[in-house]
Amino acid sequence: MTSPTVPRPPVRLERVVIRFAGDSGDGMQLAGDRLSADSAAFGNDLATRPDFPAEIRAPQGTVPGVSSFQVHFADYDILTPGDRPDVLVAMNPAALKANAADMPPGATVIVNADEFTRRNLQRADYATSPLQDATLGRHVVHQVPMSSLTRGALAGSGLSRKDAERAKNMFALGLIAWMYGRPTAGTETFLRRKFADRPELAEANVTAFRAGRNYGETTEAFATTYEIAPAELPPGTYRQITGNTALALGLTAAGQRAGLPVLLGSYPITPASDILHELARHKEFGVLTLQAEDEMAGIGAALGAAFGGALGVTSTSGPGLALKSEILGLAVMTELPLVVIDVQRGGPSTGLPTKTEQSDLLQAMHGRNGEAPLPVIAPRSPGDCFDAALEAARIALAHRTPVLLLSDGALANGSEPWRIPEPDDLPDLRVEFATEPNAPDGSGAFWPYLRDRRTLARPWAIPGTPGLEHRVGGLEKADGPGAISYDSANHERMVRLRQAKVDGIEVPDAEVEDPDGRADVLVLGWGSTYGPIGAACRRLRARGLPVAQTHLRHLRPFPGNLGAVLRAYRQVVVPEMNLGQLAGLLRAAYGVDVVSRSKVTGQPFGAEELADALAPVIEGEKGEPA
Amino acid sequence: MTSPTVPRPPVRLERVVIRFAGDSGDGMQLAGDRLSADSAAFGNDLATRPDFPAEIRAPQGTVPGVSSFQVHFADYDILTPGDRPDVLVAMNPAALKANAADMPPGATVIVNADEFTRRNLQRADYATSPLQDATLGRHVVHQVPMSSLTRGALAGSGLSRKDAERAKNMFALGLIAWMYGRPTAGTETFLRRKFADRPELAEANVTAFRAGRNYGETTEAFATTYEIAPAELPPGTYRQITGNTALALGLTAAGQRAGLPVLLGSYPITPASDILHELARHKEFGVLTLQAEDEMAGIGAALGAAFGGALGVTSTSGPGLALKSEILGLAVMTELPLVVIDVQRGGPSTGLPTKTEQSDLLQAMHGRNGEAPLPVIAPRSPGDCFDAALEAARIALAHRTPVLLLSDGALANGSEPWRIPEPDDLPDLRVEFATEPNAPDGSGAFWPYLRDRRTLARPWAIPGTPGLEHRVGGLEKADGPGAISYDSANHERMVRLRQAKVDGIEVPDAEVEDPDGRADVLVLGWGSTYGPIGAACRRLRARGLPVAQTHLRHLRPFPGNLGAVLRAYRQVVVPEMNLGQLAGLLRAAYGVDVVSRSKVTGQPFGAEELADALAPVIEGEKGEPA
Amino acid sequence: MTTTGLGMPGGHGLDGVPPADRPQAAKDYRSDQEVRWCPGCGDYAVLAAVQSFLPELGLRRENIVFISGIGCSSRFPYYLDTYGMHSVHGRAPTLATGLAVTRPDLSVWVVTGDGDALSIGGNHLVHALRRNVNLKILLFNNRIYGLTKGQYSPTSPPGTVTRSTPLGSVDHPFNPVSLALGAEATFVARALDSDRAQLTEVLRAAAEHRGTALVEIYQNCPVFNDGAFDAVKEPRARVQRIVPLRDGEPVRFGTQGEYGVVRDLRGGGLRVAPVAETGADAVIVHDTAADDPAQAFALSRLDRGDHGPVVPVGVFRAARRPAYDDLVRRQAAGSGGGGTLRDLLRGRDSWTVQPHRRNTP
Amino acid sequence: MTTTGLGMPGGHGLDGVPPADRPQAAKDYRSDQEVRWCPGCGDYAVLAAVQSFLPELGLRRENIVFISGIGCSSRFPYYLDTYGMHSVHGRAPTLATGLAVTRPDLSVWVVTGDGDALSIGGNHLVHALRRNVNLKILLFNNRIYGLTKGQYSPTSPPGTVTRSTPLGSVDHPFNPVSLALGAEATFVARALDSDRAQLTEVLRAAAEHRGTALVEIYQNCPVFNDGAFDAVKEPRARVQRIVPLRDGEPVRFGTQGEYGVVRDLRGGGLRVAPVAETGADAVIVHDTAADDPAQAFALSRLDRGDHGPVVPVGVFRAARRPAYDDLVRRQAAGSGGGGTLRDLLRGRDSWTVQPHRRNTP
Ligand SMILES: Cc1ncc(C[n+]2csc(CCOP(=O)(O)OP(=O)(O)O)c2C)c(N)n1
Ligand SMILES: Cc1ncc(C[n+]2csc(CCOP(=O)(O)OP(=O)(O)O)c2C)c(N)n1
Ligand code: SF4
Ligand code: SF4
Ligand SMILES: [Mg+2]
Ligand SMILES: [Mg+2]
Repeated sequence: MTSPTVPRPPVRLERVVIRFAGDSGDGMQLAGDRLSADSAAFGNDLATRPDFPAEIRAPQGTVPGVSSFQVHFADYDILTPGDRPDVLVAMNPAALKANAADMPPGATVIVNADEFTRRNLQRADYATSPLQDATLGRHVVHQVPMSSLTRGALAGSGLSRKDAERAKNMFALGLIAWMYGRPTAGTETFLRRKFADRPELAEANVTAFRAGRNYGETTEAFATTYEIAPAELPPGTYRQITGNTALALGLTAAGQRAGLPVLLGSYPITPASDILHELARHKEFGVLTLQAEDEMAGIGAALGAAFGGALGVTSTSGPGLALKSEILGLAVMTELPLVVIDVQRGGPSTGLPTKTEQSDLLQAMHGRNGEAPLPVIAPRSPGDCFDAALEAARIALAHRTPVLLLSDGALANGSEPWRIPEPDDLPDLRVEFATEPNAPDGSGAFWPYLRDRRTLARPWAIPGTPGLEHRVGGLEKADGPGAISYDSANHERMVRLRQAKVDGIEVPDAEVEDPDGRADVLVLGWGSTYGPIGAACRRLRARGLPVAQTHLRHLRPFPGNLGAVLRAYRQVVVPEMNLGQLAGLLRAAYGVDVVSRSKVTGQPFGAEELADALAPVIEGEKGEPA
Repeated sequence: MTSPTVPRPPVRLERVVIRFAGDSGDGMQLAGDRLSADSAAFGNDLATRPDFPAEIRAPQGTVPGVSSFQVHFADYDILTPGDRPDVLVAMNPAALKANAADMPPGATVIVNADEFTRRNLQRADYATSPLQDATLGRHVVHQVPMSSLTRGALAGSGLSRKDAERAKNMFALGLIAWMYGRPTAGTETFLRRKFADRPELAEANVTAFRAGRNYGETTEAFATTYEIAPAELPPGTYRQITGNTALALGLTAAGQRAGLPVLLGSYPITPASDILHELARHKEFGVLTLQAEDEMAGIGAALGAAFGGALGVTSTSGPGLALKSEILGLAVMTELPLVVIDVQRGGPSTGLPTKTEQSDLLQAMHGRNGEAPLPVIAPRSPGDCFDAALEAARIALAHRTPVLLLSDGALANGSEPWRIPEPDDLPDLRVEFATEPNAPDGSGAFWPYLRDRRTLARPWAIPGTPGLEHRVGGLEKADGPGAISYDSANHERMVRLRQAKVDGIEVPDAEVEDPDGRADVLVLGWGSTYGPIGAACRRLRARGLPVAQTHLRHLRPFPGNLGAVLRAYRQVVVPEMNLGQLAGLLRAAYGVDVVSRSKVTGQPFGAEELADALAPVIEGEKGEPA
Repeated sequence: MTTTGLGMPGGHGLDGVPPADRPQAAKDYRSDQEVRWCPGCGDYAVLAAVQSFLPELGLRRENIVFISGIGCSSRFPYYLDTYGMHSVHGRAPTLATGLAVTRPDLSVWVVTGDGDALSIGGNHLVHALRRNVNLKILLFNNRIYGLTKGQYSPTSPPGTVTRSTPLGSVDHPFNPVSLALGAEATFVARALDSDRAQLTEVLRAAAEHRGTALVEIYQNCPVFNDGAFDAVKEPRARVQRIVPLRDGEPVRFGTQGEYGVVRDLRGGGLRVAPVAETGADAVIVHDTAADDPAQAFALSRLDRGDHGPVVPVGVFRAARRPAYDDLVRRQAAGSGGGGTLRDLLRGRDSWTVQPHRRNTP
Repeated sequence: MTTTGLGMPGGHGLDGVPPADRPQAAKDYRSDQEVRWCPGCGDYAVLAAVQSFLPELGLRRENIVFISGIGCSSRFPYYLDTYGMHSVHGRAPTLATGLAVTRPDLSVWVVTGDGDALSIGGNHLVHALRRNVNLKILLFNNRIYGLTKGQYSPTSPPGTVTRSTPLGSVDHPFNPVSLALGAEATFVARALDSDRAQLTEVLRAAAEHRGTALVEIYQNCPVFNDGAFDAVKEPRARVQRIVPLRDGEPVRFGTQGEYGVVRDLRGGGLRVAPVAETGADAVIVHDTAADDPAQAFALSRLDRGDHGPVVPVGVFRAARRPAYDDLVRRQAAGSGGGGTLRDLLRGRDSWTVQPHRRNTP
C-alpha cells in the first residue's frame, strides 16, 4: 500500500472514452451502465456501446468470451459512443487481447494484474505477458491487483472468496469514478436496490466500489484526476435510455395517445427481446404482451388484435422478419394498422446475432410476395427510437397499413441521455372507428374497402359494431365493396391503389445541415449511422472541408423534396452498414449517381474512419464526379 | 336436322385462336388440351392459355365459376396463346358473359343453346338473352343445342342423362376438330386410355366426339371449314409440354446428368403443385419427392439432402417463397447447391392464386435478412422451362449456391410444342465431391470454406467421407477454416466474398434481336413476357417501326454486356407484369433511364396491346427521351 | 343459454359476450355471398348446421368472429354474416388468439381443414390448445387437400393414392383427437358432417366450454376423396362402428348397446367387447371432465386413424382449466393502474438540466 | 452392436450404416472447438455422455451426422467430431429428414432445446414423429430459453417469472412425452443430464430403434433456471419421485420398491399407490412394445408437467412401425428402372418434324 497523497487539482477535459472489458461473467455491462448513469446524472452528454459474445457465457478467460462496454461522455453534445477508448479497463489477458488494437497511442490501460497468470495468458493466446514485453509500449499501463484488493476489502464480510471476488467490477468502477470525478450516490443507491433481498451482497458491492475509489485516492500511480464539466444540453428533465427501452416507451405512449390497447405479439430474438421485456411491464397502460410460439404467431396475434381495434405490434430481428413475410403480406392486403419492428443484426442467416448491421433494408422493402408496399421508417439514435415508434404508430393508424420500423443492434443496446417529453406534447393519435354503413349507393351496406379520398385509407370497422359485419382476407378484394374479386381490371386498380396509398403518405421534407452553405457534397444516411456521420462531418468541417448532411427517417415513401436535394449536390455519398442498399434504392428512384461507402463488420462506423473515407470525395475536383 | 351437304374446299388460314369456355365442371381444360394435342400432332406450332377460378368448383352457371382454355395454332412459329379468340365456344351464358369482351369484331361464337335458359341467364346476370338482343351483333353466332345433341347421340348407351350430358365437351371438340381439319385418332386413343377402367364412358365420349364432327359435316350452318398447314418447325421429335412438366423433366434430367439423386421437398400450392405431381412419378430416375408439412420443411429437407450430396430442389409459389426466406438464408450461408422454384401468381398475399404475375422478382432478389445474394434465373416459354431447370442446376452445383428460378402461372399451365433433346446433348453436370483434406498449411485438416479460386465455390464434402468431418451452420464462418467467427474483418470479407461469388458467375451475354439494325429503342423483358413482347415486336416491325428486343434469362448476375447493350439505345422499355421491378433493378445497377410499361391484371400482355403501348416510344423524336 | 357471468377462468364459454336483444333465425347468419363449394361437398352441411345453431347462442351477430386459414373449408367465413377473416394458410389460431386476448366481448371461432390445421398449421394448433385460449376450432377433416386439387393430407390413411403420391402415401397419419389430447387440450370432440343433430350437440358443448375447443368434423369431399367416411356413415355400418360418447354414461353401442368399451388389461388401453361376455360393470363410464386425459386418450385410440375397429364420436374431453386470455387479462387488471404515462416516461433515474447552465464545447 | 442387416422396416436403427474398422474412444468424438457453455451447464454432462456412448455404436465417425437448431444446446454439433449442421431455429428435423431419406448409410441425430423443438419447431417435431423417420432426437429440456437470456418456454411451469413474464407466465406447459405420444411417436424416452448411466441406456435404446426416437433430457441451466429439476434430482427426493421404467417389469419405485403404479379406476388413468395396500399384482407391467400407446400416455400423465407427484424416466414406448425413409426408398426401388431418360423426355404423345417439310408463314 502506498501512503496517502495530497490531492492535485483535476485536469479539465472536454470528453473521454472509457471501455470496460472482461469476461462475460465479470459484470462489465453493469459497470459500464453505472458509469453512464452517474455521468448522465452529473450532466455530461454521453453515448454508450455494449458489445458481447453470442454465447451466454463463452469459456472463461478466452477471447471469444470477452464482453465490453464503452462509454463516451463529454461537456458538449456528442453523437457517438466514440471510436477508440482513451481508457481501457481490462479485467484479464483475453480482454486486453481483444481490445488492444482499438486503442490509440497514449491511451491508458488499467489491468487487473491478478488475472495475468500463466494459465490465463495461455488461454488468451499470449506467448509472453503483454505486461512484460513491448506490446503496450505506447500506452500508459496501470497494473492493479483488483481481485485481491477486492477480496481484501471484503475480508470479514463473511462472503466466500468467490463471492467476494465477484465485486471486483465495482472496484474497477470505483477507481474510474474517482479518476473522473463521477458522483457516487447513484451507484450506491442502485446497488442497495438491486440487491435488496441480499443485503450482504449489497454492502459488499458498495464496499468494493468505495475501495476502488479509495485505491485511486491513496495510490501515487493515479496522481492525476480529470474533470469533464456538464454539457450544455437543452433544459429539461433527462434520463438515460437505450433504443429498445425508448421503442417500448414510445409504443406505450402511442397506445395512450391513441386511446387504444396495445398488443405486442413477439418471439424472443437478439437484439430485439428487450422490447418484449420492457413492454411486459406496462400492463397498467393497457399494453398486453404475448410471447408467441414463433414469429408467425407473433405477427398473427398482433394482426388479429388489430382487426379487433387494438394497436397491434410485433418485434423481431432479421431472421424473424423473414418468417413474418407472409403475414405481412396479409396485413398489406387487409389494410389494417400494424407496427412491425426489426432490430437489425449481422446477417445473413443467424449471422452475427449480437452485432449491428443495416442489411435488412431491402428485405423490409421487398421481402413479400407480390406488389406489397408498406411504409418503412428508421430511428437515428437511442432516444429517437421513442419518436420513431410514435411516428410508426401514427402512420399505421392514420393510413391503415403495416409500418416497418428498422432499428439495429447499435441503437437497441446503446444509450444516451434523453430529454423526457411531456405526454401532452406528444402527437394526438386518436382514430375514428367506422360506425355507420357507407355504401355510396345508399343501400345501407357497409363497404370495407371504400377509401378515404385524401389518405386512401379504408374504414376501420371493428367487431362489435352492429351493421358493419364484413369479411376481409388475403384474396384480392373488389375496390369498394371488398368482396373477393378475380376481375382483371379490379386487380390492376387495387395493386395501384395500394401503391398510391403508401406513396401518398405525407412525410416531412428532408432537412439538410450545411452550416456555411458551401458544400457541394452531400452525405446522406439513415438509421444508427446518424451519430458517426454527424461526428465525421464535424471533423471534416474542422479540417476545412465543407460537407452537407441529411439523414432519412422515412425510407418509404421518401420525403417529397428528396429528389431535388440529391440533385443539388455535385456528389451524394451514402455510408451504410450493408453493401449499399439505400444507395441502390436512391439510384432506382431518382436516377442520380450516388456513391456508396459501406462497412459490414458488425461494428458501427467510427467518426474518424468515416471522415477519412469522405475527405477524398469532398476534395475531388469541383464539378467532376469524385 | 339439316340434310347432308357437298363438302366445300377448306379455306386456308395462317393461324387461329380458339377459346373453349364453360363451367368449372364442363371439362373445358380437357377439350382445350385435346385440341392442342391434336394440333401439335398435326404439325402446327401452338401455344395455350388455361384460365380457371380459384375455387375448385364455383357455383354452377355463375361468372366466377367459368373456366376457359385458349389455343392458338398456326402454320408458322408463334409466340403467344393469342390475344383475342377468333372462335369462342361458350357452353353457357356465364361463359359467354365472362368472355364476350375479349372477342374482336367478326369473331365466331358457338354457344350451347340448351343452356340459355331463363334460370341460367339470371345466374349470369343477363337481363335479356344475348342471343336475342344486340349483344352479339358484331359476331357470327352459331346456336348449337349441344346438350341435347350429345344426349341424343348417346341414347341407348345405357348412361344416365347426367352422365351422357357430361360428354358435351367432346361434342364441342368434335365440332371444332371438323371445322379446322384436326386429326382425330389421337383424341380417340386418348379417351380409351383415360377411361380404360370404365369402357362405357370411353365409348360415350368417343361417340360424342364423333357426333360433334358429324354435326359440323351435316349442318349447313358450318359450311366453311378451314385449313391451317403444319408449321415450319426445326426438324426433330416434338411433344406438347407445359412449363411445369418441362421443369420437372429438366430437374430429372439434371439429376441424371449430374449423376446425383434428386430430392424434391415441396408443399402443394397453386400453380406450382404440378411440379411435385410430375416429379413424384420419376422415382426410377433417382428422384425422390417429399410432400412436406409446410414450405419450411420442404426447403429444409432439400437442404438436408444437399448436405448429403443430393441435388436438393424445392418448388412453390410466392406465399411459399416468403416462408422459405429464412432457410434460403441458411443455404446462402452454408453455400450448398439448391434449386428453388417459384411459380409466380397474382399477389400480394393469397392474391389471385390461379392468375399469372411477375411480382416476386424483388422478393427473389431481396427477401432474406442480411446480405444474402443468390443467382436468379427465369424461363421464357413453357418448353424453355426445361433448359432453365438444367441451367439452375448447373449454377447451383458448380457454384455451391441456392439458385432461384422464377416461373409463373402463364408458363406453368401454358403449353407449346417442344423439340425433345437427346439426353447426350444435355450439359454435363457432374460434380466432384471433396475427398481429401485441403488445409493450405498442410496440417491435414479439412477447410470447408476454402474456395475454388476461379468460381469462389467451397468444397462439397459429404457425410461418409472419412477425414473431412466438419460442421456448417448459419453463424458467420471464418474465411477458410469455416469455424464460427465473430471477427469483424472476417465478417466483412465473407459478406463481400459471398457477393463476389454470385457476381462472378459466368452467364451468357444478352443477345439482341434487331433484324434490320435500325432500331434505337430496345424492348427488354424477362420470363413469360417473351412471347407477347416478341409478337409485339413483329407487329411493330410490320408497321414499319424498327425495334430491338432482348430477353433476360439471368437476372442475377446480369449478363456482362448488359450495361453496354442498354446504353446503346436511345430508349429502353421494360414491359413487366408487375409495377416495374426489373426496371428499378436496371436503374440501380446501370444508372440508365429505363421506361417501365407494366400490367398487373393477372393476365399476360396481349401482343397487339403491347405493340400499341410501345409504338409511341419508338415514334418519339430520335435522340430525345421518349 | 346464459351470456352473462364473471368472465372468470372456468366459466361459461360465452361469459363476457353481450346477449342479443332479439331472437334470430338461421337466415340472419347468411351472408350475401354465393356459396362456392362443389356440389355435394360436406361443407354445405356444416355451414347449414352452424347457421341454424348460431341463433341458439343468443348473441349479437356483430360480436361473433370467424377466422379461417386457407382451403376449401376456409371459405366458410364469407358465407356467414358475422365479422370474419380469411387469413393465411395454417395461422388462423394466431390471429384468433390476438383477437380473443384483446376482446373478451367477442365469441371467436376458427375454421380450418386437415391440411390447414395439421400440416402447415400444426404448431399453432397445439399451442392454442395448451394455452387454452377461449376459441372454438372447427377442423373440417376430409383427409385430403381439397383446394389444391387433391394431394394427401396428414390424416390420409397410408397408401392413399393422390396426384402427389401416385404409388400411395407412406406417411402414418395423425389422429387429431390423440394429437390434441397430447397437446393438453381441455376440450376435444368429433362429429360427422352428415349428422346434423350430433354436430349441433357438439357445437353447443364447444360454445359452452371456456377455453380452446377443438371439434374434428369428418367431412366428405366428393371430388377428391369421395366416401372417405362411408365406412362409418353408411347406415348399417354405422351402428356397429360409431361409438357415441355421452358424459357420465357407460360407453356402449350397437343396435341394442350390445357392445361395450372395456379396459384392455394386456395392452393397458381400451378395447371393444360384447357386453354379454364382459358384463355391464366392466364397461367404462365416460367422464369428459376428468382431470387426467388418459382415458380420453385411450378412447381416441379405438380409432387408429383408419376407422378401425370403431370410431368414437361426441365429446372426448371437456375439462376445466383457466383460459389463457382470462389469465392474461386478470394479470393485467391486477397490475395496478396507479402510474401515469408521465411517471413511466420519467423512470427511476432522471435528472434536470436547468435553463441557465451554459458550457462551451 | 450390429450394424448390418436388411435395412428393412422394423429393423435395427443402424441397419445400413457401415461399421467402423477399429475400436474408438470418447476422445475420437471430441472436435477441436472449445466448448462454450456456461460453467456448470447441464449440456456438458450430456456432451460427455454422448461422446463416450458413440464409440459403443461401432460406426465410422464420418457416417454420423448431428443436426441442430438454435439455442445453447444446439451448439452441440460443433463439439463432436462428426459431420454436423447448426441450422435455423426449430427446423432441424426437416433437414434431418431430407438427409435421412437420401442417405440410408448415415446415422442421423437431431439436437434441440425445449424452445427449439416445442415452441418454434413444434410442427416439424410432430411430423417427424408421425412419419417415423429414422432419426434420433435429443431434446434438451431446461424449461427456459437459455441462448436468448432467459424467457419462459413451452415447458416452463405456470407462474414462471422471467424477463418476458415479470408477473409470472400464465401458459399451461406441454408435457413433451404426452405430446410425442399424441403425435404417433414410436419411441419416446426421458433421461436426466445428471444420471450418465441411465442417459446412456436410453441413448442405446434410441439408437437401436428404427424410426424417430425422441429422448427428452432434463437439463439444468444454472444461469437462468437453476435447480429446475432439483425436486427430482436431489438424492433423497429422487428415490421417492423418480419412477424408473423397465420393459417387461412391474412399475415400482421407492427405496425398496414400496410404491407401485396401478390403474386408477375412477379417473381411468394411472396412479401411484403403496404396494402394501394394493398388492403386487395390481402394479402394472411396463410394455414398451405395446401397439397401443394408451398405457405409455397414462404413464406420461403421472408427471403433469410440474414433476408432480412422480416422474417416470426411461423408455416409455419403443414400438415397431416401418420407418418413413425405408418406405420411401422401398417404393422407389420397387418402381422399376426400365425406363431411359430418352423415353421419359419423349413421353407418350410425340411427333416428328421431318427436315424436308417447308411452309411459309
Ligand atoms: C403458404 C401456403 N402454402 C400453400 C398453400 C396452398 N394451399 C391452399 S389450401 C391447401 C391445403 C388445403 O387442405 P385442407 O386444409 O385440408 O383444406 P380443404 O381444402 O381440404 O378444405 C394448400 C396446400 C397456400 N395457400 N399457402
Ligand atoms: C427465427 C429465430 N427466432 C428466434 C431466435 C432466437 N432464439 C435463439 S435460441 C432461442 C430459444 C432457445 O431456447 P431453447 O431451444 O430452449 O434452447 P436453450 O438455449 O435453452 O438450450 C431463441 C428464441 C432465432 N435464433 N431465430
Ligand atoms: S374440392 Fe372437395 S372439399 Fe373442396 S369444395 Fe370441392 S368437394 Fe368440397
Ligand atoms: S444459459 Fe443455461 S443452458 Fe445456456 S449455456 Fe448457460 S447454463 Fe447452459
Ligand atoms: Mg382437407
Ligand atoms: Mg431451453
